Amino acid sequence: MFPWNYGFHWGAASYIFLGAFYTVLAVVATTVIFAVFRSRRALAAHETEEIRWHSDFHDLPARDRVCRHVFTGEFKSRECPHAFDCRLCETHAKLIAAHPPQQSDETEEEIFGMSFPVDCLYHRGHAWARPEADGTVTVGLDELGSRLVGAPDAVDLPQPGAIVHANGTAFHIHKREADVRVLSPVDGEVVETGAPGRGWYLKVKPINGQMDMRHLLCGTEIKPWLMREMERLQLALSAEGAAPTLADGGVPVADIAQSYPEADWDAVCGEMFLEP
Amino acid sequence: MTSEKKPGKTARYGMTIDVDRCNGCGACMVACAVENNVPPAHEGATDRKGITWIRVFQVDNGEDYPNRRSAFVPVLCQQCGKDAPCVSVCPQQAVEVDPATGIVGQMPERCLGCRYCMVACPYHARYFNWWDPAWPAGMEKTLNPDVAPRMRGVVEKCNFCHGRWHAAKQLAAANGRAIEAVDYVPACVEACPTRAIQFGDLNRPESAPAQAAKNGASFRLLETIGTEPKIYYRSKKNWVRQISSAPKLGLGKESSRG
Amino acid sequence: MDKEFIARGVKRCSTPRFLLWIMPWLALLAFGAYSAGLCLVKGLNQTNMDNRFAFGLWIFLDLTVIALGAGAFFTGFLLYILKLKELSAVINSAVVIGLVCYSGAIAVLMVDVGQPLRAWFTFWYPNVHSMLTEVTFCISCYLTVLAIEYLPILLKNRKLRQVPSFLVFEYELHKLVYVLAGVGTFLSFFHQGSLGGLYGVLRGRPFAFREGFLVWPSTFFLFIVSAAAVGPSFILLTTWLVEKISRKRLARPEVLQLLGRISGLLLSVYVLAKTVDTLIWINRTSPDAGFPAAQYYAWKPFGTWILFAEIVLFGMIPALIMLTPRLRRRTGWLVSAAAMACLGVALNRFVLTVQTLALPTLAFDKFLSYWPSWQETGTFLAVVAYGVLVYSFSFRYLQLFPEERELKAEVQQEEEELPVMAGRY
Amino acid sequence: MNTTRRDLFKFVGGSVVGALFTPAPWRLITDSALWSENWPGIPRPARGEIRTKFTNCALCPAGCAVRARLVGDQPVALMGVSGHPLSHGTLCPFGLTAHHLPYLPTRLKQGPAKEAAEAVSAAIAKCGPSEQAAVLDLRPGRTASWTYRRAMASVKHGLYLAPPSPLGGSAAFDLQEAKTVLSFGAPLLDGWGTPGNVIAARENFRLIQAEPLESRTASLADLWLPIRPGSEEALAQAIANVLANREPVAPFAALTGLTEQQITSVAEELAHNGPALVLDGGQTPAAMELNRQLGSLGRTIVARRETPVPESWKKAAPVTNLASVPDGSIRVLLIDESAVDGYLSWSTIARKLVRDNPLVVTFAWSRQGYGRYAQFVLPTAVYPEVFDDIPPAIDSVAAAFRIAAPLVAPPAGMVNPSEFIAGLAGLPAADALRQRADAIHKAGRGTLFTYAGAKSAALRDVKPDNFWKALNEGGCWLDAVDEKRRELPILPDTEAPGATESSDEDLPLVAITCETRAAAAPLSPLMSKLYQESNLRLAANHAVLNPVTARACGVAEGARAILQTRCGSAQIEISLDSGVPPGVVKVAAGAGMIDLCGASTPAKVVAA
Repeated sequence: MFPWNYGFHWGAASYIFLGAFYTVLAVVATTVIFAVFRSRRALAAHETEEIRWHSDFHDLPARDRVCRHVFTGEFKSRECPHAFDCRLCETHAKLIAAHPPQQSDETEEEIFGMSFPVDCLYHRGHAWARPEADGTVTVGLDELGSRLVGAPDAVDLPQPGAIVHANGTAFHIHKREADVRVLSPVDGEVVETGAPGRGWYLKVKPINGQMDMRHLLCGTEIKPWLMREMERLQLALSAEGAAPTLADGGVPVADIAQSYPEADWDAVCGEMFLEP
Repeated sequence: MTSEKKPGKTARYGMTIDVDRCNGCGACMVACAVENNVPPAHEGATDRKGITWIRVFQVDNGEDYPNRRSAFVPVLCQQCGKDAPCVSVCPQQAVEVDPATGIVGQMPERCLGCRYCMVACPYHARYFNWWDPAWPAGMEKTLNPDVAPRMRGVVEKCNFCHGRWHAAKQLAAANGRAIEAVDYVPACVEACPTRAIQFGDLNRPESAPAQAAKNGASFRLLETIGTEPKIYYRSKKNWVRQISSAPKLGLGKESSRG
Repeated sequence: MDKEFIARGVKRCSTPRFLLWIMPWLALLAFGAYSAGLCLVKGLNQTNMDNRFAFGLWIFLDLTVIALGAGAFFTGFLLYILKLKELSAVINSAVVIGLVCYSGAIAVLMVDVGQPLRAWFTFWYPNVHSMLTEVTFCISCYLTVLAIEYLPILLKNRKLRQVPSFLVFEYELHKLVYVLAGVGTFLSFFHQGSLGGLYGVLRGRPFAFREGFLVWPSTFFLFIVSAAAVGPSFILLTTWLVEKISRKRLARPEVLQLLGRISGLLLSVYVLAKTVDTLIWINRTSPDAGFPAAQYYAWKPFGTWILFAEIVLFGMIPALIMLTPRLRRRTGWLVSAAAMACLGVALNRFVLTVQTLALPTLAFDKFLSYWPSWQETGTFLAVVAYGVLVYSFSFRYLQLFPEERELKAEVQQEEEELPVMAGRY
Repeated sequence: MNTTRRDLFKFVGGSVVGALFTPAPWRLITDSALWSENWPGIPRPARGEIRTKFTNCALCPAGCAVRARLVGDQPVALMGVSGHPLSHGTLCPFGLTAHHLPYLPTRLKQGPAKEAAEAVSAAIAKCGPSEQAAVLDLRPGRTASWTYRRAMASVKHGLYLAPPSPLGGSAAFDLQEAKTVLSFGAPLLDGWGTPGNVIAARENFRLIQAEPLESRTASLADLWLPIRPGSEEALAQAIANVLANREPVAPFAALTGLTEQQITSVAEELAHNGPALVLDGGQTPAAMELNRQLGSLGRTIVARRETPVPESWKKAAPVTNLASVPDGSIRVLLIDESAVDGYLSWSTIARKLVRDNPLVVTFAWSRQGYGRYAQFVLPTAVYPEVFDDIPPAIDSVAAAFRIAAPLVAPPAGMVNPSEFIAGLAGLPAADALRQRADAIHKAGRGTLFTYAGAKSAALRDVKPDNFWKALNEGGCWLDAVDEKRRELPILPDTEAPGATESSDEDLPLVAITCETRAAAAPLSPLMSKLYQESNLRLAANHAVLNPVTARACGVAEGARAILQTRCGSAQIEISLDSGVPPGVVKVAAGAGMIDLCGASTPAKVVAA
């Protein structure tokens, strides 16, 4: 096929065949090179966390990807097209504009015996964010999340100065066989971390000015969301062979993990912390 | 491979084989092996794993004793003149038709041994080197210097004694002329004691195969599949001429010969 | 022990049990590797192939395995190009099956050629008129494509995913999988066809020779259709098998039924085309070459039953089963039909490779028989063992069935609800 | 300018890219295929000056003329010499591959020549009054034969033995003259006589082949009479009776399995389309009687003059037919197997030996022949190493003298049988061929044919030295034949073969050997093309049966079975062919098979 190969004859068929072959090869090679190029760029731009979240989100079961406006009954069913980042969502903006979020009457939602202060904004991965007066945001694990991990075996908090990304990892929690990441509800730089005795929290400073928290759940959304989360938890627990106690309206105990020693806690936590 | 394309000078080398003369002695088969450095059989070789560029088959009229009549049919590469089945199938152009002679050539040094050509050939004229070529100690001294022995795992076949053709061409060139069909004969033709095999240029009307092509008693193997073989067989016996066509049931049943 | 490699939320057997499962396959693979090694070191004299039966078990294996592996390209085509989203439930499994089939076929081909060190000659001196060139180019290209398609599945492994560059590359590559699916479809169409053309062009073998369209004989198209028909069937079959062996629900019945429906649809097209082709061949192509077709079926054991089995028993009947919604909904029927379809295509490949060579071409030829040697059989089994191993490992450590976890939960629920329902009534 | 590592990489990279635009890398890759052809283990043919030499083939009495192609001194191909008056340019497959014979793996490399000589002398000394020391010459008529005869004349109890031959060595069949040939199983077109001569004459005669099996000759004959095994004599008798208008014909016809009609028409053809010739595979008197009746003697069977020998050689032992030696009378037997004319079954030889402790010495190229039964096997040179003359063949009307001049030198350790035997009698043997050539030249008859120019010259016009030189270069002397004075041959007295026991109820089949050629001479490894890589010729230890017979014996295609005859048993591999008559086992002749079956014998096949 190459020059100086004796006895090779070129013909119209050769041109067609080899042309097609090389086109295919070129397309395949370009695809791979393109992917490599984009990966390198993404790595350089520290987009790993974002990509991990997108990839995880893609792998979530369809029922876990529902839009928050389904909780409020604005949609019958809708899959979130923006990986729970409502800041990018025009539909969300329109809906918010039409029906501004209502503050709940109470200061604290009591759901199944768990308290969800309404001054906090909630991430779908069971982290809350509370804007502080000094412009920082405190990030912590919500009640359900806390009860899921109970008394954790270990917690890896980021060092002050580390950057966290919304939907990226806030901190790691180890409990039994479970090793889960708690997703950060906000972007910013960690300025302070909580000590084990006082619950774990991060104090996050926005990198540039105002922190956009449109994507977090708040107010009246919290209750329907939590109802759904309890369903999910029940589903996850039953999938792992745990007895279906929650369905009867029972209150989750402080350390759920201990109540279901036979359940694959890694799977349950993965499910609940949006980590497939 | 340099192929001089001189208009009007191209030849179509062919053969005529008189089946009525062939006594099945096998001289052609061994002369071919001697000429082309085909090694003796490995001990595990059978008639289906051997290498016989020309192979004499014993054919019969399908009757039982005492009405059985046999004939001997040497089958070599039929040098298909049109759409040679082996040429188009070879994935790496190891099979080539020399436009100057019409000889279907096999380049063993380019063959990777896929054996597709063997499947394609209806005449079973192609042979695979199942074993490393080996000669008894000392016998390698008797190899023909004009032909390179082939390695294991490649296909080979009759090429009308390319070594002889090449030598004849060089001789003709030394004498300042182009090679002609009469300048050489393949080893089997030379060796045939009964002169049953004759060789020549089908483009020359006076050559033996060209004459044979016009002979009513002539036939070619499987003419119906359109490969235009350049080997013409000849027999006055009607039943022998039947072997040109497709196999018929009952012919050769329960027969181990041929 | 290897828990951290196993995807979250799926249940896999214990490591010792898994080792126990792969041990026999590893042993078989080792035996096969030894057989293949013998063939490579000592040459093809280790096989029972010969000058007349120049192709044997291995070519049959290649043709069959590649037809069965067609599920990879066809599912990819349906999912990514025709957007049949339901099939995403089995696409990963299909890719692994495709990879196994194609790499196995290529490995066997490398043993099958007499001079494996010269395998690159086909790329160096390609004869573009040869179907085998087309096959070689397309299969090697497609294997590359499959390997690239397999990469995201592999990199998605829980442990590997923790490496940021793997994670990112997987993500970026997966975004471009449409391109690969398209290229794969293009390549597959050609090599499935050219595998059919391999025998269809053999003017010298009137049993296999077919007329066609332009440079392609009819078998070219028949192979494409039959491979596309049997690919989904094979995925259906393997999914069912894996479900049975692992005792898990891996894909929704609707997905399997969809696969069955696609398979049945294409199979019926194939049966129709094959029938027309056979009639043309019996009445025109073969007699024109001087070979009355009846003659082929007079050599025992290859009687006309083989035509019947190919077209009706393993063609029409499974097609009808898979096209009948009532039967399709019954797993037993559906799986049996899929198995029959696979058998039918295997039989078709067998007829084309083995029967073609067994039949005489010259008037004084004999009907030949051939039985593979243990080295050939060993190499054959090595491919099977290799396939099982690769699939087993992939199934254990990679997410071949994305719906598995959801289905697990559903199954649990169903089981829980049943006694309650029973109590109500 | 500083050279950094980066610059170096750039330079190397640029060179690689640049090199791709030159022919070198592509050429190298392409040539790697050519090199792989010459991997170790694949012999490379030696190169050298291409030369041509002429000689005569010594493998069989046909003595076909040979043109050898040599690279340096090594023959690489043998071919016939076109235009030769005797062999007409033909060479059989055995002759075509004879240049491989020196390298046969089974060849004997050395032997106890000294011990053998001592043992022979001692045994001769011990010979009783009625016991003899004999030389069995399997190809009589050679110069070496004369040496043996001269030696045996001076050795005490000396006896010179020759195998039985149809015409006794002093007569020839003249196929050129014949118009109709009736052959009783003679392999006329399969190595009989001088193949080239037979083929040249074939156009002119009608061939009727009477034979139970359809041999190569039968398949090419104008008429094949498929007679029952062993009914040759009955057929001859029936034809004789038809010719003589005698009765009976029918009972003989019934024995042959032919119709009276067929026999009559054959007889008529022989009578009316003369001159006729009746040939015979063995030597039945009935066939000779037919020849006599048809008037073939003196027409198609003619006397042949002896090739001249020096006067001094005339004091020689007479030629004794092996068959006429009393059983149990030979104490010392020296067998010259270096030149053969066919293989005699060992039992015909063994019965002539004394019972107690006979001494058998054989001169052979391998242990596969009589070496299996001999105390001493002395290795001999093998054609084309031998320096020997070839007596005229059975179809050579004129006396001839040609020499197998060696193309390659024999290896060390070979024993020359004529020197060995002459040594026993204290005769010088070294110069015998030259003396014979001088004697021929002295006689002055005939012509010398030289091959290089395909020229014939009257012997009178050639000087003695030139004659000798020409003979050594493959020349051939042919005696003059007086066409007008065809002489009646003097035929040997042939005895009727012992009546075969026809009622062999325990041995219901008849074994017929074919391919006898392979048993007689060494085979080139390349003969595997005929025996192993194709089924053109039946390989040793293979047998062909009619499917009906096979079913009766309980054997199937490809099965191994035991062939039993009166002389023993052997393992055979069965193949089936409905062209073989029922009740017949067609077996391939090897030396062992001939020992077992002879030409044909009652036999039995049992499944192994």
